[in-house]
Amino acid sequence: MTTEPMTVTPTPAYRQRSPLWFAWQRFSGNKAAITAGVILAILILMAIFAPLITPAPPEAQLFLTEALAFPSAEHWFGVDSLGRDFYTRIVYGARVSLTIGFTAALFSVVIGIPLGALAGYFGGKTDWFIMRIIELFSVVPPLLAAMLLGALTRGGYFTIVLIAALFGWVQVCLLVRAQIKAFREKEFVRAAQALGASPWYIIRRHLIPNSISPIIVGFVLAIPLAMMLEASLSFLGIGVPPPTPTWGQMINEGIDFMFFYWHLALFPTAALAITVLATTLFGDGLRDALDPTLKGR
Amino acid sequence: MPLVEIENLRVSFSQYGGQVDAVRGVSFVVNEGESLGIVGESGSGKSVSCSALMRLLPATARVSATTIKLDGVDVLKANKEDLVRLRGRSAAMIFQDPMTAFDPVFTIGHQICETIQAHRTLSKRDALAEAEHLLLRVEIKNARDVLNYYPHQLSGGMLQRAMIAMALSCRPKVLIADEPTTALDVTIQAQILQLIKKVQAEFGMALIMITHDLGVIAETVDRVLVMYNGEVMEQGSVAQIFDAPQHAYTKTLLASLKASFDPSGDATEGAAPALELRGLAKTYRVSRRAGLRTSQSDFHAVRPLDIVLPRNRIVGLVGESGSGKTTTGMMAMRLTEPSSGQILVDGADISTMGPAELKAFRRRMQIVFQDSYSALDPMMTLSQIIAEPLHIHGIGTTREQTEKALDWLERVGLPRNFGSRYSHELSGGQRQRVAIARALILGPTVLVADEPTSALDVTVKAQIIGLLKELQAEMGLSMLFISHDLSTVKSLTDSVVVMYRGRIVEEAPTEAIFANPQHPYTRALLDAIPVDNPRDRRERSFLSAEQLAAATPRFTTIQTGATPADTPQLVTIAPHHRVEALVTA
Amino acid sequence: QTTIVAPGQSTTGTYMDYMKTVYARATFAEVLQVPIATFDKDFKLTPMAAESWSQSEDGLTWTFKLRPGLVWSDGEPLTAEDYVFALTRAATSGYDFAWYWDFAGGIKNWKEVTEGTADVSTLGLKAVDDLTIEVTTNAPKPYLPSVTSLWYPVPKHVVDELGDDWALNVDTVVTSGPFDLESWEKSNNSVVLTKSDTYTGPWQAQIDRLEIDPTLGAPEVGLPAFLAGDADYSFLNTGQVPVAEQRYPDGIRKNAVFATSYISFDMDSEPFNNVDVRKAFYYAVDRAELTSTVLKDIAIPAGSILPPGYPGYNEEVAAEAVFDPEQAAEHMAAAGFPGGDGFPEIEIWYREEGGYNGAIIPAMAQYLQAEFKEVLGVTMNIRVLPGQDWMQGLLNKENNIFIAPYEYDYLDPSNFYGIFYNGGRHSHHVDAYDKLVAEADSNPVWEERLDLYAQAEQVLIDNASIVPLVHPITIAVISDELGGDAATPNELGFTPLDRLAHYFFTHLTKQ
Amino acid sequence: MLTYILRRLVSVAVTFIVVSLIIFFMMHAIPGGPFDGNDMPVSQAVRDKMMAQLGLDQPLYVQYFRYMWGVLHFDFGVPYQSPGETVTQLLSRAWVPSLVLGGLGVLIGAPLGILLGMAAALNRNTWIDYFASTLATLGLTIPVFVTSMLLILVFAVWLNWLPASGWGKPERWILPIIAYAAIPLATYARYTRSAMLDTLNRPFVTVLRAKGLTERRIIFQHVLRNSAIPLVTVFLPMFIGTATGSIFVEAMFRVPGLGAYFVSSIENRDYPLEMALMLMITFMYCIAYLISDVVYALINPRIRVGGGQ
Ligand SMILES: Nc1ncnc2c1ncn2[C@@H]1O[C@H](COP(=O)(O)OP(=O)(O)OP(=O)(O)O)[C@@H](O)[C@H]1O
Ligand SMILES: Nc1ncnc2c1ncn2[C@@H]1O[C@H](COP(=O)(O)OP(=O)(O)OP(=O)(O)O)[C@@H](O)[C@H]1O
Ligand SMILES: [Mg+2]
Ligand SMILES: [Mg+2]
Repeated sequence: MTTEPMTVTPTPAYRQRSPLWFAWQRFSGNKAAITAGVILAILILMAIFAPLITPAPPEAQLFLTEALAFPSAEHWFGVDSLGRDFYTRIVYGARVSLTIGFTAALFSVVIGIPLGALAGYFGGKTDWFIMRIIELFSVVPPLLAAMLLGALTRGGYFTIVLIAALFGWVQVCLLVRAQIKAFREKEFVRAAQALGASPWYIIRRHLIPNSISPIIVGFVLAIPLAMMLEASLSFLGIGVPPPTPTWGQMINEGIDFMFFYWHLALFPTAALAITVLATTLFGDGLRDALDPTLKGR
Repeated sequence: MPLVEIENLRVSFSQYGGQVDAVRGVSFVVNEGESLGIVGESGSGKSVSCSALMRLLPATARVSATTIKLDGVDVLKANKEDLVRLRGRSAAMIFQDPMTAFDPVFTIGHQICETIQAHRTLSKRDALAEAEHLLLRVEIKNARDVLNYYPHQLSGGMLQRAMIAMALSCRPKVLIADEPTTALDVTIQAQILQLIKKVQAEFGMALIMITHDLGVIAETVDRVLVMYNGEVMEQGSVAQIFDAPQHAYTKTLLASLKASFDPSGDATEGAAPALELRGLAKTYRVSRRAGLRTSQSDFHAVRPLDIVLPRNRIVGLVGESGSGKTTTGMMAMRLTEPSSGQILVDGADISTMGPAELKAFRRRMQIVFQDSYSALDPMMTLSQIIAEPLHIHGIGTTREQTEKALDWLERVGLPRNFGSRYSHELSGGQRQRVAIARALILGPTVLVADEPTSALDVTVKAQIIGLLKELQAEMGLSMLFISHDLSTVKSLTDSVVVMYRGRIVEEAPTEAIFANPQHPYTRALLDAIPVDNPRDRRERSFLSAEQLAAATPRFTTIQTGATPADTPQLVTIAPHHRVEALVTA
Repeated sequence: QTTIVAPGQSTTGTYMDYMKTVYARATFAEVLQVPIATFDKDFKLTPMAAESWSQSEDGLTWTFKLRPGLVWSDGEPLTAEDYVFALTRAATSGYDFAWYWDFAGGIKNWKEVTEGTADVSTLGLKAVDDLTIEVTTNAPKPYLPSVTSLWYPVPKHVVDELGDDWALNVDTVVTSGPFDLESWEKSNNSVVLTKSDTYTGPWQAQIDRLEIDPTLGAPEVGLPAFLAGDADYSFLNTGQVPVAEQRYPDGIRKNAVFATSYISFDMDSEPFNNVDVRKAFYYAVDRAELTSTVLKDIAIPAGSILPPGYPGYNEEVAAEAVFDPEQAAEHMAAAGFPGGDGFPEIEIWYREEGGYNGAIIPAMAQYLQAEFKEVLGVTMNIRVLPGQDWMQGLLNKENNIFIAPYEYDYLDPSNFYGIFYNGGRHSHHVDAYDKLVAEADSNPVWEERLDLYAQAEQVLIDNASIVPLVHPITIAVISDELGGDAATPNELGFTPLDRLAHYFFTHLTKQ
Repeated sequence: MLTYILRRLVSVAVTFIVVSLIIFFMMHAIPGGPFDGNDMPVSQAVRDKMMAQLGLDQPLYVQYFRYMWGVLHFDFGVPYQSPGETVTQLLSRAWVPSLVLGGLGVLIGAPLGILLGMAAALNRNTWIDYFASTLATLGLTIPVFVTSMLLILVFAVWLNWLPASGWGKPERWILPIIAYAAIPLATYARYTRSAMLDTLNRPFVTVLRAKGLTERRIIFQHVLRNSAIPLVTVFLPMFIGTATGSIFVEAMFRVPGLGAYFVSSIENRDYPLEMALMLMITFMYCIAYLISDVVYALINPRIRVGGGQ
């Protein structure tokens, strides 16, 4: 009985780490998410620096004689029916599709989260009122609204961005509302109330972080939904007016050519799919990273 | 062949920023029918060892052992089917945190039934009957209703008992009970312990009892294992450990049992009490299902009651599990809206205040929740959690807040490097201390502490209570101390309120109540305090509700000055001593 | 039993009655009834219900003699009264094709009657006896017989009983033509027709059943269905041509639609009120390149408003429409916009539609956009509008430049020239033009008329009122089981298919 | 309960009125009427005559009240595009194929999506997870009309296994149902994965394991039910989404359903039909909303119907 067991081995010099540091550690361990992030970054950069990396302006019909040519060393993705380099069109198409997708997603966060949080937290009249607004936006399917608004305002790029934004938030809003409704009865929310935290504080610091995973999924889903809306509108002939290249428009045109000139349908669809896949994997990684309770490394 | 065989068990958790060695080379053996007690400091690896035995640790845990066998099966090598067979049948576990252990979306009845049906071929009806029977055996009186309750509708103690019922329903070969009675009042605790012993005798069940309550150890087990900092310090029979502790830690443990505290300083006379509850009551609407029809009825969780918490005093609130203590505490904090009554803080009525006005009061009044696990935001690190009150009230810069939070982490006996851990990475006692630190960091003047020490071993408990006392002296803290731990209540509080089924049945200064309990329930409670000496095991008698009603004290009008009535009422029988009694002419 | 499954055009249709509504009629309502006369695949007018016709001395009155023995499918005889009734009802009850009988038919008092200022009894139509119809026109209308290709009878005896609703229900529809109605699915306007056994006129059906499904009308739906054996022929879009050619080398059929796509301007406001600007646009279009690349296989260049092969088509006039960038540039400069400097950004509107126009116009618009930028330095945006909005825009001059398509309604030059006649669809007012057209319309001597029309067209060209662009060609693929005269090309190498529904469906056979 | 039903009815009524107002006036604000837009314009006189026949010569508010008065009596008017029947008849006829295909699409797609999401969550960051993600993404990004076209090309044209399009025999349903199922499948796969991951980390799952329940029971009963909240939430918009999906699927597969009317009623200015379609969607929404509320309460005992704090 010589050793004194009560002495704790002195703790090594301790560095206080912020939760973000841990999140980053978790995120950087996720190869798929990192790859997705890199692809997304590349896509965004491509959209921004489109003029620098494409051989021709997107509208120039420089290759009319080669119209519909298949992919070749010269035209990586071939030439479209109007004699335009298809690779160029795809790169420029990223601009519109990404803007539409991300605007919608952004709006879903900017409108959806606060409204959903308000409705879920306060309930009662606030909830009733917000639910009626949500109802208005979800009762009228975005596509029909787009057709109506399009007929009214004569369509155009901004109408579509607007519609994607106006209708994209509903899902996130409902999700946040449901999640917050479920969480507001939890003890740790009560604990924060007991500390005198204001509702906004609780929503911001506790409820939203705890709802992060449906929020991210909703956010990530808003992107393909908006892009899809654009494509659907193009199908109905009321999308972004040509010659502005958009993936949706190209897919829609590509369908006509799908039987033979497969490249006209393949590349825009692939571009859309890759973008969304990257966003999804990135979102998944983000979600996992932001959730410290997740078991496993 | 021993039922449980563990040799050189090591468990470490990998984390970003380091590795936590929770268990380092633990070995023990449990034979059939044997009961082993594990005591030890909070965070010493008791729960983790047992979870390892059932392979229930999260994926971050790395487990290694020379042998770790349960019922002859090597747990580490077992496949899925083996595990399903082992769990529940060979070993069942009563978890330390009953309040988060139930699936919130299924009724208690469903969850017990499904356990029964998983191991025995019984019809749904029979399983329900069995479940009801089990609930009755763990002293849940309205068992039939409770079967249809959802977990959130039960009190902490009731959940714990449901958990015990569920574990027993498996009829395991070895029952691992991780702090099974922390949320129970002593009368029920004693009954539960007896029940466990009875079942043990009936089925030849072995028992591993993890507890920090040496009284429980003394009463239930044959052999004791003392753990400290992930290692086994010593092992031996109960008598051996109690009479001739070998290890320094064991000695401190036993010594701290005898600790007592100085009485509180003088109450500030004349000034308004720190907290006063007037006619506070809470009624829940519960639905009862009969076939397809559901009927609504009122459940009086708390009947109108008055409690006065004078400045700089500690009032103990004790009572049967499910008697409404938590509800009272939550109402006092305006966290549960009372059905009626007033709450006065420093003379100001806060029961009708809006959130803005209330905020000022919130700073002065704090609560420690009974269920510390769910009271901690799972998405926040400990330093964030503890600093949160400062953050809310905008005290200091972020840096200072963190610094202060880390200081408080140390004050409640946790190392500073816990600051960046998350609540699910803690042991039960560690979580509880975090909750206490958060409640104290603002320096409140009123504190409602709901079982703040239930998961703490005696040494840490002593430390925490020392801390509370210190604060009381320092800044005039007044505290409503809800607890089942009568020895702590006795040594800590100035006066005691006893609750029974939503009512106050007795209220008196601490010495008076321990020396001269008037109400039969109070008496039963004091009788049931477990001994802390293994040789003093004694049989106790329990009183049913009817017996209690029959034994209600009777006083005359002359004795009390109250008007006679057919129903019991609170009467004052001595200065500051009130008791529920029937008043006769 | 032979059944042919054919694509239809519009998926919505209201009345199974051509004389009640044309634009919203049910699928091929016209082949259920027998017109006065109709065209064969060489665009020769063939008498159908009429046996013969004659024009009065003053040229104002036409007499049609009906073929005896024609009956309705319910056994009632088909009489002159049924034809007269068809038009008197159209004049009084709001007929969406009412303009035709004024503008093309020039029937006396038609306009007054439709506007309610004259009584229906003053209308220039008379059933002299059961087999004789007399039509009086405002001015001599030498081409009136071809106008009657859109004149179908309405069963007066049924309408008297059921009102217009007779044409809403399979059970109450009675027919006078080569086909009977078996079923009508209103949600997509598909119909099943059967060979009529009461029809005694010329051109009897050679197949037993005809299923017409408008949902097959879009090539992207039609071709897969055709390839899977669900349809007997399908129209094609550009992208599909190679596959179809590969698989059915003998099944490709082309048709020069008698239609023209042109640019039309609002000539009353900036910048198109300047003739130089319009001329610049006229010369800036490289029609040859357009039709050999972008619109390969689906259009031919258009130099005039009339398509080649159409009566009155004038090659010399058409040859004036050349691609001449220099001249275009000069005109721009003359208008004060050298190299396009200072020219406002414009937006061209086109109508959203399916069919051959749907295949041509969007691509053409983008081609023009690029070309105008290059040749004229003009920035032109593109907007596609639903039919309603586009027409509103055109009529109310909400925009200043449009791509407009027009397909003939009856085979006479007056049809095309009429659309620019004062009060036609363009609110185009050029006095010299109107005078020439009016004169030509009523001149009974064909050669003189041709000359007058050519002069009129020259006015259009000098004024640069329009920029003719292309004439669409439709391509279809037919299965090798189809045969008959209708499936073989005409002298010009074209197969009009269902553009000439009466001819087509009655001259089609299937193995 | 009664007050709850009453409150719900009031909400439904409010939504109905607001939607009808917005749609009605928006429809009429769009230039042009049902008789404009043909190759040759009708003369004003003829137009006036035809407008008067449909009662479109009345002031707007009169038209609105007239229409809504009819609606109150379940009379939704006569569609301009199909004057032989009432809107109600038209809808009840066209509704069947859409409901059958769309409904089956969701009913098949959603459970499959849930399974896929579960597989992904249980095998997080393995190839199964990535495969599921990719599949879900493809379902979400390839527009329905492309999917439909591909299905036709592969199964009808190349393989010749199934008919290309049309309506009638159940074998014609298979391809459109697959096309319909893509979106619910993808959406549910995404949400399920995330919700499952959240739930799997809750302490009670450990307890369930400790009780010796089979993994299957734990996942399918407990974890799934606890994860159901977001799933119920997204069901609503998706349900409505199928309505617009029908525009494409039905066009590609030549199904005589509602889809085409969504487009044609707007394009043809078919006011009564358009209104009825919108009100129908509203009605469906309200029902779906009600159902999801009840389901909410069933799966989450803390949110009780009628209770509400
Ligand atoms: N998931 C985890 N990640 C990291 N560390 C953990 C985790 N779970 C437990 N620990 C640590 O392991 C140690 C042992 O924990 P354990 O729960 O076994 O303690 P205990 O002896 O049961 O204590 P108590 O009496 O307080 O419940 C503690 O220091 C705890 O912080
Ligand atoms: N939301 C609720 N709905 C219905 N009954 C409830 C609800 N919450 C608590 N109760 C009931 O109220 C009674 C009092 O509960 P409370 O939590 O106050 O007990 P307690 O005295 O703290 O018990 P313990 O010592 O076991 O924690 C219990 O019988 C419980 O079942
Ligand atoms: Mg523990
Ligand atoms: Mg309690």
